[in-house]
Amino acid sequence: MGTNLTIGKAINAGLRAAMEHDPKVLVMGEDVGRLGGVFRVTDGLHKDFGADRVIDTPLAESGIVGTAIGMALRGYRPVVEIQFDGFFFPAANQTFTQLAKMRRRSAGKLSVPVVMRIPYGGGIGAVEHHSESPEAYFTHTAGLRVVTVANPEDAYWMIQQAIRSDDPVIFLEPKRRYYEKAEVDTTASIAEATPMGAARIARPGTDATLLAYGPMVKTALQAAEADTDHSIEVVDVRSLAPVDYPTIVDSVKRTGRLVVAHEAPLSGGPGAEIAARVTEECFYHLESPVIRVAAFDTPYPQSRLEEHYLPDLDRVLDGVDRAFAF
Amino acid sequence: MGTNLTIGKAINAGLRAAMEHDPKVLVMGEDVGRLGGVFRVTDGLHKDFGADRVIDTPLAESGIVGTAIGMALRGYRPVVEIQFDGFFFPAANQTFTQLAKMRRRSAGKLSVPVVMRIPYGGGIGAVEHHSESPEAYFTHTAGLRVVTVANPEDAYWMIQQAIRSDDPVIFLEPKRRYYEKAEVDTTASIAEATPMGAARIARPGTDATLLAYGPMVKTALQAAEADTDHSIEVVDVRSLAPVDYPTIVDSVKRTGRLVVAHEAPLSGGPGAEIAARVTEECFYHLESPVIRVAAFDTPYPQSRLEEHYLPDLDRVLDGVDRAFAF
Amino acid sequence: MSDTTAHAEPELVQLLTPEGEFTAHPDYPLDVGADEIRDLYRDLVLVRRVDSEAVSLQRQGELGLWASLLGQEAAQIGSGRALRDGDMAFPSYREHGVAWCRGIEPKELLGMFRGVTNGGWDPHEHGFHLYTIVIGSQALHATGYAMGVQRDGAVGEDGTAVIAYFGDGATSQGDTNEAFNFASVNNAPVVFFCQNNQWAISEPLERQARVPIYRRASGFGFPGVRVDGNDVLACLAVTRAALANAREGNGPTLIEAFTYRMGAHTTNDDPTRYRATAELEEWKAKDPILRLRRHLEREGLADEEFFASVDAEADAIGERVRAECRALPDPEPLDIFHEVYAEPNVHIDQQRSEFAEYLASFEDAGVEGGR
Amino acid sequence: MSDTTAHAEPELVQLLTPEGEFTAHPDYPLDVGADEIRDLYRDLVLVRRVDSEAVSLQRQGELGLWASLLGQEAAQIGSGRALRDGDMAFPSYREHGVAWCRGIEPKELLGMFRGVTNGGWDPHEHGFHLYTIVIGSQALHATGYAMGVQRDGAVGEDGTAVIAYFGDGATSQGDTNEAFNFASVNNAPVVFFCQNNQWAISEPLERQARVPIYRRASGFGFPGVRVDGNDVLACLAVTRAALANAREGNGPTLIEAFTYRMGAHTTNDDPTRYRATAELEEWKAKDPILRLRRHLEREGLADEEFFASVDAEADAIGERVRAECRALPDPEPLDIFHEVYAEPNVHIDQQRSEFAEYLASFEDAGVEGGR
Ligand SMILES: Cc1ncc(C[n+]2csc(CCOP(=O)(O)OP(=O)(O)O)c2C)c(N)n1
Ligand SMILES: Cc1ncc(C[n+]2csc(CCOP(=O)(O)OP(=O)(O)O)c2C)c(N)n1
Ligand SMILES: [Mg+2]
Ligand SMILES: [Mg+2]
Repeated sequence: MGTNLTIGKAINAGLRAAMEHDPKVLVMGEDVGRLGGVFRVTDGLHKDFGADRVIDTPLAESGIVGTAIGMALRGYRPVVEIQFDGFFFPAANQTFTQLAKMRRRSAGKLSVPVVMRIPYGGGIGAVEHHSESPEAYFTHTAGLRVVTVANPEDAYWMIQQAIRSDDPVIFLEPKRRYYEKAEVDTTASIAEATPMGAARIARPGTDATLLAYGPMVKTALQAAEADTDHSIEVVDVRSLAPVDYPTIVDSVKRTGRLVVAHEAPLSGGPGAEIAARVTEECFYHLESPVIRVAAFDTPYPQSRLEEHYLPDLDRVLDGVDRAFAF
Repeated sequence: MGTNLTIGKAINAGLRAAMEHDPKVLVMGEDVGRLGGVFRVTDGLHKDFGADRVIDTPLAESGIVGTAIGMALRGYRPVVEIQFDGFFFPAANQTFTQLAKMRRRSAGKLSVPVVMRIPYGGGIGAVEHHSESPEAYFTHTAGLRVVTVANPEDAYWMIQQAIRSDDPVIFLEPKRRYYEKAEVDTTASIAEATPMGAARIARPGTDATLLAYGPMVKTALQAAEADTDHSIEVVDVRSLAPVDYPTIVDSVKRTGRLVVAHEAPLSGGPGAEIAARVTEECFYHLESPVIRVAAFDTPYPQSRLEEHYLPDLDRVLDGVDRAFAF
Repeated sequence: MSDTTAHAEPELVQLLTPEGEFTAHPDYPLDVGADEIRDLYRDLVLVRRVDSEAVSLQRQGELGLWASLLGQEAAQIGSGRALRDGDMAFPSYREHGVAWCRGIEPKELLGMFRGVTNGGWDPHEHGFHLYTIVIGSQALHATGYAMGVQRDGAVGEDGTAVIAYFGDGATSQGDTNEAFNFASVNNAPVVFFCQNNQWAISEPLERQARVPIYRRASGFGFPGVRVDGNDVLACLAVTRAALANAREGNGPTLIEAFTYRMGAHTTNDDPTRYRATAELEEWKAKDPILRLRRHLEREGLADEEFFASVDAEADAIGERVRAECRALPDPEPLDIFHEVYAEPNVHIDQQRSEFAEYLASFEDAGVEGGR
Repeated sequence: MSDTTAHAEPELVQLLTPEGEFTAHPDYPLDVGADEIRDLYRDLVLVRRVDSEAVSLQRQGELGLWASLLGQEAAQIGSGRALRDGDMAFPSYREHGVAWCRGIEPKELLGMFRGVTNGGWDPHEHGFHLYTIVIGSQALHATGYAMGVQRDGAVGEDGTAVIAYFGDGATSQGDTNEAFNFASVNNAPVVFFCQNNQWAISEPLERQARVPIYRRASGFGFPGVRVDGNDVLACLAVTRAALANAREGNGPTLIEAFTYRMGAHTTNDDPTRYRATAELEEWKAKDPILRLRRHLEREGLADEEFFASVDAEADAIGERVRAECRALPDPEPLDIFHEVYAEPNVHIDQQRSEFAEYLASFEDAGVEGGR
């Protein structure tokens, strides 16, 4: 009963379903209206739900998140689009000191169910600030949930789950994978969808665990295919905060090796916490230290260098080799 | 030949020395002028160097950092004060997308030697936003140097080294230790001071390495004293970006155990990267996983709870015990 | 060129002179009876008392900090009493007078400055949001809330209005200016109430703005007005008018209440380092309470008995506040993990239970946890 | 109440009508000879050609992206030619015309959009900062730079002036407004030059501001002026006056150049999704180049030969730009680590050498690194 959808279209369909389900759901951001967003993820929503529910905002990210908080306090469920990863930073104050802390500050009397959609990651040949992977800033901030998707199925369901969550959710969209296609059963029930917080074993294996999320899941699966010497288990993390450690730890205890791949810079990236934590929990099971394959600790370079900057298939395979070399 | 100085006064003296040494050094921020800053760290500078060099700015952190960048581009060396850790966030965009990246963006043609002084950390019984430990946001951002001080000697020299550095430097001041006193030889030469990037063995030991920085160094030293069963080596990290791994790895290879303590929340805190990295480099030397003692992954609580939230002597000792329990 | 000297000579709306003489204002007619004026007087005296008790409690170590409203009572009571029940206020951290008008118990405010809560009241119940400490942030929340009000269709005479409070310093923040713009472009039913107390900690107004603050509004396309912030009747009239405008779909207004911070910035501050006492003396003559008292007296609206009864009430409240403050219970250690997330969160649950075990280990050992 | 309909009928400074007729303006006298006007015409034609070549190069896959200045040539050349050698300009990402005036080679601009650099020129050498993509950020850099100029004492007739460029959308950003305020409070020698091309990607001006943008300045206490952005002479005159003001210590000015983005936002954009073609037609009649040509013709300041020579020059530049673009060398992989820090950094050095080894391992194995 599936519909063939790209990741971008699946998020669009998920937004539509959420708006139909709950009249309090709003979409807001720069160019999300008539244009349908620069990636067309909100395509058609303005036409069908009107300018009151699909709001083209002034060009001001702090204003967008700040007013979304206000609307959430009034009972709405705003889905904010930050146009590109690199333009999140003007909204850092509203996100970190307000959105993330409002529930706890009020001892639960206030709820701010804002979803912040951010197309993130590189590989699209863009100019500066359009290829960042800022996830670690979010995962280090208590009070936020952080999720990301790697396939149309998750895209369709997780955006709806994020919108239904009473917690603020940072919803990271792997922009270079927007056009990846697959069947999605949009007639299924949301209750049956895999919970937003759960990791998923994308490919079972026995010799090493290869952990990825968002845009790197595809690369990880390719690496697992390519490594014909070993049986590699690929885990799609899906939720970066909280991380589903039980699934990961279970996998590592079976395989004895862990490689984590991400586009974010190495130092202090999500792989650091995962490595530290898994090492604590699997100290006697690990046959090698956790190997991290990540971008370098430099600013994202001009696009003609991005193929070298981003961890690609070869770099992931090199990481796997390093794990087996111990 | 020492002068007895608190950490706060030592930074003040260091600022004064830097301003005397180089007329391009400016101080700017909220209330840094006549008031001398809310912690009096810029006390007397306005009077002696005038309003052109000690600038009371409008109440706008993005504006402060943004104009400091502009002044640096004109050849000045602005030392910016962010009044409290929690008020850094409005300046996140200017810091992360502009300050950190300007040199690389321009392939070295532009230099933005801005120092951002931030009193950080908790333990002073303050209201919300006055007790944050945001260091991991900075250490994950390529292009910034991040340092912190734990004693008057370092405070006096490192602020001067930070100002002389052509890189932007985040200078984190442990506010609850501002009043710690020690002798500082202010007649020595800056060339002889320990380099800003070097870690320091604050107390030698043989059984485990206990790593701390800023406000936690004192607690770590107390813990080492208190643990009469073991010989604990305490390392004061000093530079959080880059981290002086050779010193740390050398220590861990000798002791076989590492405990990292910080006030920042656990997940994705500086301890995560240190644990991941040290485990990679010392895999066969570690007799226990790296143990982290940190604040919880919750917003900084109301002050009546902070003694429970912050890692204290008991929690550090508990961490050390856990390391020995493996 | 703009007028750069206008800080000193504001074109302000005033209904009561410092001597308590009433003059009607053509644009801001005010219909208040003697009862209402006496009630305003009572409000002013009582919030000043709550405030001074809080300052003493801080000196005695019962509070970590206190931000005194001394001198700003009229701006807060005047605007606060202009609000209706369903309206929503977004305060900064000094709006104890507005809190009072919204039915917040003083002990709730004290609790926050004592460090037992981060603001214990229910904002929805009171139409009064939590105090916001990061300067400027709440201006955007108010604007967004007002945009929600628009979407609810709560406009018209019975509609809902929203008010955001902030100081002169806050007008320098990007967020405040973004809020002005969002409110203007969306014609949102929000009133921006700036208490220009002429100081942002140690920085005088000239470091924040070159022209009077109310003028900022016109640059964003909505009206701005400067009112005598020490005149409770003018503050009431001007705020009522602006709220009515908002309610009826005519969009935002910026009110600059020109007043003076008579105390220190907070109990941590030492204003002798940066301002002349002469300035303070000058403003004492314009005291908002004195002014209303003179008015009541000169118009024969209240007698000695009334004033004595208010003073007695203030004494009683003072006593109550002291007792309630001391009785505020400390939060439980495990409260650290409370309401960080709405949905179940295994990670936080695990940290909570590990910490509970850790704490229990001290009890087992018969020693006290923590430092 | 403010005028809320004024977007359409601006009180703008115009020296040349769309038909090319010159009228002197009392406040903005302009002393330009025929040579200078012809040079301006040449500038306009050549930058338009560079721009259209860049659009084609993007279509051919030689550039990742291009942000066309089509329609905004007069605003950029007029203001750019008002600058003096020692002045400093802080552009946004569309200021190819200003770059031209500052002596930046077109290939440097192309290099950035091709992804071989993030802006290869030396800002100090040219008095032209790198393109800034994060909207609004550069307004603060310009203001800070101007504060530095003040501290250098570079004021007076021979002083240095600073100019910041940004669009209509950028006026909504907190940073832009903070820059207005810092500049005003410090009386900094900076001119804010807003090209109001009436669109921020797909959002029309009404989504950004309710009143004309130049009026924003008065709210911050400094003058604002709206100029016909398609009139190169008016842009020159108004910018010169504002720069002179800045130079002489009279502080900032906001110039709103009322113009129109005739092309797509960037080569990625599809404006048919959000705007009517009629609007474009209307603006074609106000084309900045056509207008100046009509002026030159009607005043007899240039002949066919001149126009032909400019066209020939444009053809030559077009060819040069195409060739130079294709010849731009790709950066070396290890360039990733270049100039991240000024001071030695063991951490980066280690990553660089590990990556060098990694790359070498492919060479040793006789295969190509990377994907
Ligand atoms: C973003 C931010 N920066 C700095 C501070 C520290 N701070 C607290 S109050 C204050 C001055 C505020 O002045 P004003 O807005 O005039 O309000 P007032 O205190 O006079 O009521 C400052 C700088 C803060 N709370 N938030
Ligand atoms: C902070 C930030 N947010 C979003 C963007 C994405 N973006 C690029 S250009 C643009 C519109 C800019 O409009 P305007 O300021 O009018 O300039 P114009 O493009 O019309 O020249 C947007 C939203 C950005 N570059 N920076
Ligand atoms: Mg104030
Ligand atoms: Mg525009």
